[in-house]
Amino acid sequence: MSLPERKTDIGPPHYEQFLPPVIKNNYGKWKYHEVLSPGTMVHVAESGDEIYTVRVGSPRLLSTSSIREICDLAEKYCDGYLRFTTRNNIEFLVSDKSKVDPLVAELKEKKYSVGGIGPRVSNIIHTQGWVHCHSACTDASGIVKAIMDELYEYFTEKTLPNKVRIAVACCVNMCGAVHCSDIAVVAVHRKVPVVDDENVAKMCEIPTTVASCPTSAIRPNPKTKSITINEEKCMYCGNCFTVCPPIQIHNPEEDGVAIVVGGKIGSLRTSPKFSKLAIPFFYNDPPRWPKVVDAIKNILNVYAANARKHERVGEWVERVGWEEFFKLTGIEFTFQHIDDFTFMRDTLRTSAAFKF
Amino acid sequence: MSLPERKTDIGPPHYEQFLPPVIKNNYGKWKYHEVLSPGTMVHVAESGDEIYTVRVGSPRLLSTSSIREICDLAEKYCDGYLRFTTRNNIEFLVSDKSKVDPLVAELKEKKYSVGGIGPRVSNIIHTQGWVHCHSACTDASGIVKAIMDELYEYFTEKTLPNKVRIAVACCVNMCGAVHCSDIAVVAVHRKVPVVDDENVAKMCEIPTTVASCPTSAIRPNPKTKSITINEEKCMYCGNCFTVCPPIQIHNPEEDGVAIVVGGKIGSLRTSPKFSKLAIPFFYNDPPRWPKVVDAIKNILNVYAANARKHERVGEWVERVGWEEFFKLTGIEFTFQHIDDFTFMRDTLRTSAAFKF
Amino acid sequence: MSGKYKTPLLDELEKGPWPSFVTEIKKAAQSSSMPQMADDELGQLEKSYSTRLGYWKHGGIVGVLGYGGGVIGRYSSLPDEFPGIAHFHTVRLNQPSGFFYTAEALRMVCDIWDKYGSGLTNLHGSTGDLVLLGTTTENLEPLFAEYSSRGWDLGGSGSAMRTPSCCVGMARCEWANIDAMDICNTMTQHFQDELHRPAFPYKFKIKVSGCACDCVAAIARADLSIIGTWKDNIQIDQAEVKKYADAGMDIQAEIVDMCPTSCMSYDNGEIKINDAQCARCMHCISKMTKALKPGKEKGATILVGSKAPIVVGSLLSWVIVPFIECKPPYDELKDLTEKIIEWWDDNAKPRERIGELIEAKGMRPFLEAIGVPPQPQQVKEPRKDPFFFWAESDFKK
Amino acid sequence: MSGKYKTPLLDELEKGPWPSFVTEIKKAAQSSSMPQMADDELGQLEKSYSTRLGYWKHGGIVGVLGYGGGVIGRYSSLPDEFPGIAHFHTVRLNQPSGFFYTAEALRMVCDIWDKYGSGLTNLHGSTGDLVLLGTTTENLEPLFAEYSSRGWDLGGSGSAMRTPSCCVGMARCEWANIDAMDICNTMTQHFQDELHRPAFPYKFKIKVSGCACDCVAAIARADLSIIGTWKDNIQIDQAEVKKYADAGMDIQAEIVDMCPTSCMSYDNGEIKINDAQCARCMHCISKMTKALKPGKEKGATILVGSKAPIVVGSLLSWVIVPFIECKPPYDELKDLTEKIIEWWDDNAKPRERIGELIEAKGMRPFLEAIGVPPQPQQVKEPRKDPFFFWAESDFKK
Ligand code: SRM
Ligand code: SRM
Ligand code: SRM
Ligand code: SRM
Ligand code: SF4
Ligand code: SF4
Ligand code: SF4
Ligand code: SF4
Ligand code: SF4
Ligand code: SF4
Ligand code: SF4
Ligand code: SF4
Repeated sequence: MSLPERKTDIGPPHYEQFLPPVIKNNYGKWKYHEVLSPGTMVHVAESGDEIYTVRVGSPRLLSTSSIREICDLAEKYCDGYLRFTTRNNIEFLVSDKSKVDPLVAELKEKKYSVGGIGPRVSNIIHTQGWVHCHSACTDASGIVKAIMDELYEYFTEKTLPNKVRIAVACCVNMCGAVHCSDIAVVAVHRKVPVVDDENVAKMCEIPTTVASCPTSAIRPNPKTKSITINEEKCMYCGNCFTVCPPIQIHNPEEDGVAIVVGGKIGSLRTSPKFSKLAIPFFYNDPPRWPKVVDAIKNILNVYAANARKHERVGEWVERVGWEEFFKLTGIEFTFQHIDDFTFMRDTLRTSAAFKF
Repeated sequence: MSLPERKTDIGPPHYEQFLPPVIKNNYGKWKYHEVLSPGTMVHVAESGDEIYTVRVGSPRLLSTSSIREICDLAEKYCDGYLRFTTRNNIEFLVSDKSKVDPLVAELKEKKYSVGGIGPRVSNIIHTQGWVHCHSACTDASGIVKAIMDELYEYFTEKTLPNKVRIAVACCVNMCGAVHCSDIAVVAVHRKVPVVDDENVAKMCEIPTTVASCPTSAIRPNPKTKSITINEEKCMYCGNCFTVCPPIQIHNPEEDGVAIVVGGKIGSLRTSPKFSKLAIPFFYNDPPRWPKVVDAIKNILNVYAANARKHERVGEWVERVGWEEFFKLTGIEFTFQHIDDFTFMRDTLRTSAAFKF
Repeated sequence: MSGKYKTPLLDELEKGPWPSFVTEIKKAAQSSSMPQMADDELGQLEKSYSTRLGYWKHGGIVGVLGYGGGVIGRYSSLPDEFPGIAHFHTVRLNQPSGFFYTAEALRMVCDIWDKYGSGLTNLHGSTGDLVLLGTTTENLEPLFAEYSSRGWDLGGSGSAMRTPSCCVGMARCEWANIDAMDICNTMTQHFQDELHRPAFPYKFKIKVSGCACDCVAAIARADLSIIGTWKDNIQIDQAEVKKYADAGMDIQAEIVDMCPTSCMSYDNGEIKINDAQCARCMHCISKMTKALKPGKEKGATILVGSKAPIVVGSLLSWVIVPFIECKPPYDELKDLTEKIIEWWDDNAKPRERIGELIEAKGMRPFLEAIGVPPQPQQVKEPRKDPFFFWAESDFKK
Repeated sequence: MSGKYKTPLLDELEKGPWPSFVTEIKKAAQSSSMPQMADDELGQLEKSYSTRLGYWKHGGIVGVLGYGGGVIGRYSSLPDEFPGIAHFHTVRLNQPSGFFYTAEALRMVCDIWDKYGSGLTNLHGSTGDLVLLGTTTENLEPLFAEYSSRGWDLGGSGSAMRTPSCCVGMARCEWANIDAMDICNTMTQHFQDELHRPAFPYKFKIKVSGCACDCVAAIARADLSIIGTWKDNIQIDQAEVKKYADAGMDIQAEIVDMCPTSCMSYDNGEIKINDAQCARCMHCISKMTKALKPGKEKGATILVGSKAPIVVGSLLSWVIVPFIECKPPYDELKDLTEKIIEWWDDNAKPRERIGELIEAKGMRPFLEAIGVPPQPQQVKEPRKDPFFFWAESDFKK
């Protein structure tokens, strides 16, 4: 069983070999598109050629078996051409219009989630969680599954004022797009890390560890050759733990997740926006985090009922004001909502005009 | 010539003794006002009573002789009742309607500047300058006089889209309202202070001096028992000089003034705004600072020609965008315009949408 | 005018229609008992105009017995060349609230000043004081005796409460939601000790405006900004609305479309306001004063922290208490102010303003110390980054 | 499905309509040659679900010969309890630009993965890689030989260039102003060395979107964000405008009133645009794709600096070059990127992203180093405070 010869620095396969002929022929010459249903759209080229897209939800964490099943369908309906979206959905690229409906029919029969196109909830961008990451302060896949089950009809059917981008990050490293999402979940710690002096002394470079703290909460402790953390200053960001593992930040009793809202990425109408804190904390509540799911559904419903057509969550909130957001959603406003970090100056209200 | 007995902690005279009877009678019961001319208005009480105000520009720096002349007029036309505004204008409080026109006539005859009410340029808020302050990096009164001479008709006659508040500060301590003015002049240094080591060692507390620097440019110099300044870091703010006078910041060759625009204070329509840098530098050019005056007139004219009714300078600029402001005014955009101090994050553009 | 100096540069500034401060300096020498002061001021200023440099030394500490403030010491750095201004201190007289005077009172102020000073004044200083510009150290005590015996006191300077100031408010403005002048005067009297005897970490300024127009710039220039507002509905007089329309006002463009919350509409000649959505910004009221009036449930918004840019950049005041009732004797307001000052005094480093301190410590310890709960009105928007502090008390819930 | 562990908690997550990752983990054990990996992954995950704690150690450094990245080392902290995942490293395969595949290619990826790994994947990782989830140290070399010999290479990890990523662009989108996929692929190939051999201060990410919709989130998640735009006029097809109106679109409310620059008008069934005022935000075009098209003079805006919140708070990318032409072979773009990286590499501390470095040093040294002049497009608004630096060169003017 000799191995083939390895190559290096070849980079990824060139995309061209994976493009359906109709795309190759009309590359850069598309004229318009039309959304035909929540899971299908057609792009029409200047030449009149068409490419149909059938979009299907994916858990992102895919087994090779499932990938092969998807490949089977692609071969049956679209000459094997498929792609994934930047939000991890699967897209079948159908050149033959007559095969669209049969594909959709078989997908639905096989319980695939056809949808996600247009002004609705698309797939949730998420991260590794307990599945693979040492830094995880919650699981990501589980929360995502619970949310998408609940919001399912917003993926497959219902429309909203505009796209609603949801994300989940399993720690504040935020490997997903939580910091600029319409609605997102981010796992947070709430207790000062516990320092294992012996191992810190053995395994960590003290100056690097001290420097890793954004709030200067860490001081060297010459006695123990380890470090001490000033409880008053620690914001539980976990950066010290990333740099020096024996500084243990995980605390299963008091870890959990926060909900942030109102971010966006596109520059349409209003500038890209960071997400802002809506709910500072829910305890981790596996397997289905029901309170988190309820809270998200509530925010989504209030948005759907109040926003104008084409308004993103953040645009709606900025139009009506955050006072109004808290009133309409019934969410409690706490000390945690008031920034005391880098954006404090920007976010405190400097106007005598506001709503009660 | 024995002195009367001194009293302490009595506070200011109670304002009530200075109120005209019609004001006392209608205190808190005013119904509406009407601007009758650029320098006159009437306030009408629920009772139907009226108080007429005649406003006159003032250099703020007043001699007792001039004050007495004003008092003469007040006695002749309004029973001696007068006040000053928060922008240092003089207001004659006339209870007898028939005396308004004669007062205005006499004022005009005596070359008083009647005006400043309504959507126009009012008096310039300014500070001491070379007249009285050790910190002054320009003169304030001179620039103010030069500007007001040039904008005179905007005080006495012409209307603008809304009020235009101008201010002048003779150093970055900004004892005026420069930081929130429609258009303002602020004096700035551009060279690192020169340290007189001997006197610093004698007169200053080194730790306080080191701590005074916002950019941590100052380090103690144990050799000289004085301090050294890191040229790279110094922003010429002069705070060290305030705390320790032998750190000499004045440099007559390279000191001068900057022009800032777009600030406002009221919460009407849009939130109060800080002024932003329009032109980073003009050399001090006494006695009339002609380039400064021209630059302000240019900005005012462009504003007048482009803003919508009721829009303040900053509201207009924010609507059209700063790209457009620089284009319309023809002002050059420089490195100095890009914030690298406390508001850097807020002010860099984080959007793919802007005007060329 | 003694004409002691040739002042060709300054003379340029006597030309033009706006009143000239140069003329004022020249005039001061006429009436003051110490004409050399204004003369030498003029001479030194002419020199500054030609060299582009000021000639004042850092102020020394001068004052009147028992007070630590109210006088700014000032000495010329060229006392031999300009002996008349070897001493040239300013005296801050605490202005009457609202800057109201009678000719009689002002004359008296002038008479004393001509006796003991240069004859030059600022009506008024940026903080609000009636500033007397230029006297000597030895004249300070007699000057103070003369003024104080006639009912005038000094204002603030140094690390102290500074002279509070306010807009004209109820005295002549239909929009005043609070009695700005009474509040200003009451606070000034209440804090006499703090005003005259600097014992704070740095200066502390109070300004009071009757509404969101903020005619005294409270939100930008006061550590404690008190701004009048209301809670209930804007009062509308539809007959007057019609008159504005008849007079040619484009109500849709000028009023409705400029309302920041889009809570107004104009149909069939009537204005409707969804008051629950109104931010009470004052735009519509100010442009249609005969037709629209603030509501009847009046009070103030309390904001804290504004200041000039030194050291960490300019600050505008931050909303702390969205609504507080403001009725004499203003106990609630006094009490709140005392708590605010106490926390600052206890925690600030020297030369640290309260806005800077709050920035350094965060809002929470401040709000907890003064007993104010967190409220959405305190922020433009909630925090962006997921770093937030938890206190033991939060876990008990 | 071996059923080695009882997983009552995870089984709850197989209920409901959305596809279940739990089912996927169970399925992986079916086809992988190492079913114990997915089995033990499931077992450990169930344990995490009951204890609310993860059981992964910090990653050690593992990889393939000659490369410093592309593999994330991962070890269970309970290797005795879950031996199948004692090693559970992830391999990042560099995805083809635009995430296009054929069934054939994907099958091949799966076959090799079943042979050397757990059978679990992420399609795709947040950076864009095709992530292979869970293998052992000794399998890395053979796995790499198999993939690379078939034309697949590893993506980035560690302090290196990270796998660039892009939107679907010209392949299937009528709004692409630049060839996002070609640029992405070209940059990936150009920076192969930087990608595989970490020698930077920290990670450096590139993302390319064809227009301001930014479907790959370049502005929020890339150190270098390349976003397509145009310079000339929006192309309008008035006949299609009419069709939208006929179809019931409220063009005034949905398009004109939502234009951020108010540069549009709609009269007599025609849309007019004052293109000089248009910010090219894409709103109108995206909502009326048949009637409106970007202009013809196309290029990209270059932005720099976005990142997640650790350590100093989230950053969005900042506009550096408002407009740059983007035509193959993209020399100008490559050159600019190299200069940007060089400045960062020369100046950054370890673990300092370029956005953080620019914040620390200021824009000026950065712009000067890369030879880009100051332009109003780089700021939302000019600076507020009067503290600004002067260089010697400024005085020569
Ligand atoms: C397939 C995909 C690109 C890819 O390379 O994979 C894509 C494709 C299209 N996007 Fe997108 N967008 C895709 C991710 C994004 C993202 C990135 C993200 O979500 O992480 C954004 C930025 C979101 C944000 O602002 O937070 C994005 C913001 C938009 C917008 C702007 C929406 C708005 O008004 O704010 C449009 C325009 C529109 O919807 O009218 C748009 C429009 C489109 C169009 C209509 C473009 C076209 O003519 O083909 C495509 C189909 C629309 C649809 O799905 O509704 N696309 N689009 C991505 C699909 C993700 C998914 O599976 O759901
Ligand atoms: C007399 C004075 C108060 C005092 O106690 O002295 C005053 C008096 C009035 N102000 Fe004021 N304002 C006075 C300083 C201010 C200031 C403070 C400043 O300039 O430093 C502001 C904030 C400016 C800012 O936002 O930067 C101010 C912002 C306003 C506004 C808001 C204008 C806007 O639309 O942005 C109004 C409403 C209006 O003009 O429609 C207003 C309206 C008024 C009214 C109409 C109120 C009334 O019903 O009496 C008064 C006469 C208006 C006029 O002068 O045009 N007043 N007003 C001050 C006169 C200063 C002067 O001599 O020019
Ligand atoms: C006289 C006056 C200017 C004027 O021409 O009107 C003035 C004059 C001085 N100010 Fe001021 N300030 C005056 C109002 C202000 C204001 C405006 C206000 O109060 O509304 C400000 C901005 C608001 C604020 O407080 O931030 C102001 C911000 C400063 C600062 C910066 C303080 C800061 O925290 O940023 C300094 C520097 C200092 O205290 O060392 C300062 C320092 C000074 C000193 C004492 C100079 C010094 O470094 O020692 C000046 C003495 C000048 C002289 O020789 O006469 N002055 N100063 C104003 C007081 C007159 C009065 O009592 O009515
Ligand atoms: C696998 C992936 C998440 C996922 O489920 O998709 C991931 C996983 C990890 N990320 Fe990430 N990051 C991943 C995309 C991101 C992104 C999103 C992106 O690239 O668009 C971000 C936010 C954007 C950014 O770069 O700022 C991101 C921001 C971080 C950070 C914070 C970096 C910062 O400067 O703020 C860290 C912390 C660190 O580097 O020490 C981090 C660190 C990590 C580490 C290596 C944990 C660590 O501390 O060593 C995680 C390894 C997980 C594991 O065991 O598999 N990851 N990480 C993503 C890479 C897959 C791929 O190659 O396609
Ligand atoms: S967000 Fe945190 S826990 Fe989740 S994958 Fe990234 S580094 Fe790991
Ligand atoms: S968790 Fe963050 S804030 Fe707390 S000590 Fe560690 S690095 Fe500092
Ligand atoms: S602004 Fe500066 S120079 Fe002018 S009075 Fe105030 S402290 Fe003096
Ligand atoms: S002028 Fe300002 S920045 Fe420069 S050394 Fe002095 S205190 Fe520091
Ligand atoms: S702040 Fe309001 S109440 Fe006071 S004078 Fe101005 S408009 Fe009138
Ligand atoms: S006060 Fe301001 S927010 Fe309220 S209705 Fe009038 S314009 Fe609108
Ligand atoms: S970013 Fe623009 S060009 Fe790329 S897919 Fe999205 S809409 Fe199309
Ligand atoms: S692209 Fe945006 S700014 Fe330009 S016309 Fe369309 S909506 Fe207006």
